[in-house]
Amino acid sequence: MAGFRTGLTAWARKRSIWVFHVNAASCNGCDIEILAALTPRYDAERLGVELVPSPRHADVLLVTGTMNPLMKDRLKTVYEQMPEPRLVVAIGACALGGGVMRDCYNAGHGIDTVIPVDLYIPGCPPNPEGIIYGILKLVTGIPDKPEEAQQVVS
Amino acid sequence: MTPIEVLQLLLFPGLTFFVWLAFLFEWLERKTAARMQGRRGPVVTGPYGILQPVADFFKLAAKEEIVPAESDSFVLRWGPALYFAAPAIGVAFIPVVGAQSILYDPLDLLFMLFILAFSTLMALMLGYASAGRYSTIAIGRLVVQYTGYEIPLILAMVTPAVLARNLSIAGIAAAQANLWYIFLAPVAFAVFIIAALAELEKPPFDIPSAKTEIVGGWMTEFSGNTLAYVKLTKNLSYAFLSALAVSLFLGGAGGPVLSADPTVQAVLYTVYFLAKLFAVGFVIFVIRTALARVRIDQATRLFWTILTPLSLAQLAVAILVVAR
Amino acid sequence: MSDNTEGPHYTESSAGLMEYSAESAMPFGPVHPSLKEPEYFKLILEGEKIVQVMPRIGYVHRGIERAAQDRTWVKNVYLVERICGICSFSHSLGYTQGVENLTPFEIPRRARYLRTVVHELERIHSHLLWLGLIGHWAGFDTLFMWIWKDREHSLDLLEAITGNRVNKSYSTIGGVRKDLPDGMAERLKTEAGFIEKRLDYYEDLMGGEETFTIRTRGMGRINQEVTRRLSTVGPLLRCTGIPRDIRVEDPYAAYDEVVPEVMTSNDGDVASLITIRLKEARDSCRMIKEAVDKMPSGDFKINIPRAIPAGESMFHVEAPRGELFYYVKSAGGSTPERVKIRTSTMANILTGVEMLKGHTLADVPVVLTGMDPCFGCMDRIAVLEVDKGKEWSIGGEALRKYGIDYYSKRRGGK
Amino acid sequence: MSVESMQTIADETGGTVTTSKKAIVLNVSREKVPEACAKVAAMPGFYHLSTITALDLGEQIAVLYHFWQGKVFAVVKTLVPKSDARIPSITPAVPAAVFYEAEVKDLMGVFFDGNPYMKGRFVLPDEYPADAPAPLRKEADPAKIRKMLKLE
Repeated sequence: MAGFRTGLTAWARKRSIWVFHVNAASCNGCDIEILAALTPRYDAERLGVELVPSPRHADVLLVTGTMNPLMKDRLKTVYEQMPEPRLVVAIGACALGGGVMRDCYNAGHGIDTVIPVDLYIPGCPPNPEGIIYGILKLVTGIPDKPEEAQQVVS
Repeated sequence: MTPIEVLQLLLFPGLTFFVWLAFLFEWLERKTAARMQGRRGPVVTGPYGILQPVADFFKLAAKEEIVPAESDSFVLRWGPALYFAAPAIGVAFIPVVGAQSILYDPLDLLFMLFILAFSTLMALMLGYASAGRYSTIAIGRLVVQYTGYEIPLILAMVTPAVLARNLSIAGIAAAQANLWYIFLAPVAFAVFIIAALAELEKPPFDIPSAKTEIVGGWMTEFSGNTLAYVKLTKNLSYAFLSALAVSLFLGGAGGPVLSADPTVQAVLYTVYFLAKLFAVGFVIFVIRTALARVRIDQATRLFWTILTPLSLAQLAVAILVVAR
Repeated sequence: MSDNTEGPHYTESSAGLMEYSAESAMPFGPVHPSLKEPEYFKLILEGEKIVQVMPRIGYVHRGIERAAQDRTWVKNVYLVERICGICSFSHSLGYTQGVENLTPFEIPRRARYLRTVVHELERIHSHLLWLGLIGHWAGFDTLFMWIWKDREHSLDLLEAITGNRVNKSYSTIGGVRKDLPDGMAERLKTEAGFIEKRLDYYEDLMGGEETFTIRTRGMGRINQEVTRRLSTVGPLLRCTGIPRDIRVEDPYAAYDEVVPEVMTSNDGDVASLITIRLKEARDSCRMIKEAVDKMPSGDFKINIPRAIPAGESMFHVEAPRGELFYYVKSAGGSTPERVKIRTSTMANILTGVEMLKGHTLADVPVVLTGMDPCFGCMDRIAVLEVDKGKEWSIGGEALRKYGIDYYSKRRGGK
Repeated sequence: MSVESMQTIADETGGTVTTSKKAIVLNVSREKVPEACAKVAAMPGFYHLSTITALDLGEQIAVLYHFWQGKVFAVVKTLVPKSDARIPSITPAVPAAVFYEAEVKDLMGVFFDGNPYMKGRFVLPDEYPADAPAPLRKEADPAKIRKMLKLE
């Protein structure tokens, strides 16, 4: 019975991916591509991806943009509001390592300096196809046992 | 209560049957919306993505549950169960197989009214208990909306009862053997569907859960199990209200008797019921997808100044018809 | 600030905030589903009615103006267009033309035409994006999906011409980076015709759908007096009946030969903004067709030496959201002395606040979208009630702490 | 035509007029800025204030007010010493200047007397130290600012 429940949870987790999107000082380029990934041509809902309004409902946090000091605390707060197991995806060159803004005085060197990141999707900005491909890579990589999933997260 | 009745209550055509119907309704709703928007909707989870709501439910149920510090943890712990119980008990009064419902009372229509009100009350308590700012605004809107749609909803539900001179759902369904009340009282049916949209918080009346205005509405602060059950309950209410519409206006499970074998006929009745249920559900899906959200003041104006007089007039007509 | 550390200028003051009880204040952002970018709006409510709006800007501030001083002229093209992913070409256009004005060189006609085509394509994509979002924010998701489906056509064209859907890097100092691909002229014309047809359909749909029009008509009303006083730009200015469009008034690129039509309206509400943007997008389709027909052959780029002659240059372009202003100063070296950017949203935020006041919470997303905010552009702050003489100073720290405390209180779970 | 009007304003405010490719520049002393701006804004069509630019010239800071109409910018330019960077605000005459002034204050450290929004931080994060140079000034080092803001 316990095995069945674990299996059921693992099955459900791979097929139901609710994402919450945070723009941490991004130029909007990645953000509109994330939105575009949900629209008819790409339709991420096919794969069970859904954009949810509150971080408390989310499984995956999509972060775009380089960090700036004002958004730093916000990003941490949002991350803390998410229930376990939670995964973080950094989207776009800025979120990966600062990108073209790397040496600006008010821009950070990527969001992994603030919160742990599970997957990086490079590009300036990545295509919607790239974003969907990345999220799928992420969830198919989720281990089947929840204990291991916890390790991946922390 | 006999063991058969308990089984009926729990499995078919009781709770389990309706819970699966609720999942099916969510899937159909998402599929319809997606197709109307030029998308495909869920496809990978199960055939045609039919298991998507199931996957959502089990995933949420296995997630961590965060209880905000200011919230009333007692209400948050037991509230979802009561909230779920309302439509779960309600469905037992719906006749699915033939003219008989599992539970029956000569006055059970009044109990339905109580259940609908109770369900809103539980939503209110849950939202208030979670103590979020957006939740508070949302329940304010919920109450305002409730005061708007409650009276037309009750009037629309009473109209078939007047026509049938009966206050039980099974009785009303049985009284429509010759003529469905949707033809006798079309306005009441329309009012019922519109009020049901408001009760279910579907567009254009998704004001208390407007994602773009107040985040997740009164569900903003919920997570994990609570969220899973609240969402399931909303879908169950969806199926329940559609089933009520079928029983009150579309003749319940009634239809042509094609076989002398009672088992075959029972299957046929179930098929009739499901066909009508999905027809009603489909009407709601289409309305929900095709319309934009109205504002709370516009919604209440619609209910008070248009729908209430309309349903009152319809009731008066029904009384005249019956008196004659 | 550096040399004036004494001065009363840095005392934190939140006196204005305390006049309202905590219950009536409602945080709107910075992370909110209807703001795709982080921006913090504190709304003071009476019931559902908004009596005051206090935005805190700077969540997207990165320090680009300073970084531009340390990079070469050409590198800056790629920097400035990443100020905003929606109007990225307008940024690079404003910058490159500002720089070219410092040099004695004449830009080839063909390059000017190509810039016009991409500029107008970007306008179409931006306006369609906006029209979809206003549908989404009015709770009309079907419209959003349909419009974004058609928007992909304009993105396809942009990708085919420039190589990228979003940050196009097309305009460069001395012309454009590459010529039109083979067969592109024909494709541009057919696709522009297709988008035109769809726009006609949407005009029909948005005008006729009752639940949608009651959400937009009369919303966020402003008048000429307000827009004049607050130096509003773009569609927001034109919706109050002032026919100012930089493409016509101060033509750049090839706008002296491909003349746009200035769309105005006298209503000054969100519904009129929808009409103006629909008409402008349709006019852009017409201009693309016209530009493709008139396009001369020849070079698409000339080489300009890396060191730009000393001098200062002011340049502005009509971005989809309105005037986008560039001030470029050169000392004759290989890097700029100063690049100053004033984006259109920055000019419009005061007007946006003016539009919001008096509406209900349910209207916030629609009205806020009405001004088409692009906070990626506007990395700055707004404080309100300027005209009535009331002072609002935002106790930034207090506000932020409040927000963080509010959300971080959680227990149970684990 | 605009050149003549600008010359008239220059005569009234004791300034000088220079012209360039796209701009007519009116150089005035800082006390005269509000008066000059009010007069430029009152010229037909020039009600639109595009922005306010501040330039670090080493010892001095130049502040430019760009008004626009047609094909020309009418620019009011003034110079202030770095050690005493303050100018009377033009917001009473041109309300649109409120944010532009606030932005210049934050990024270049020029204070505008009379503008109500000179307190607190506008663009910069609140952590930005009060004793650090404004980021757009030449003496500010982006790398050091990043360290102060704990971004490294």
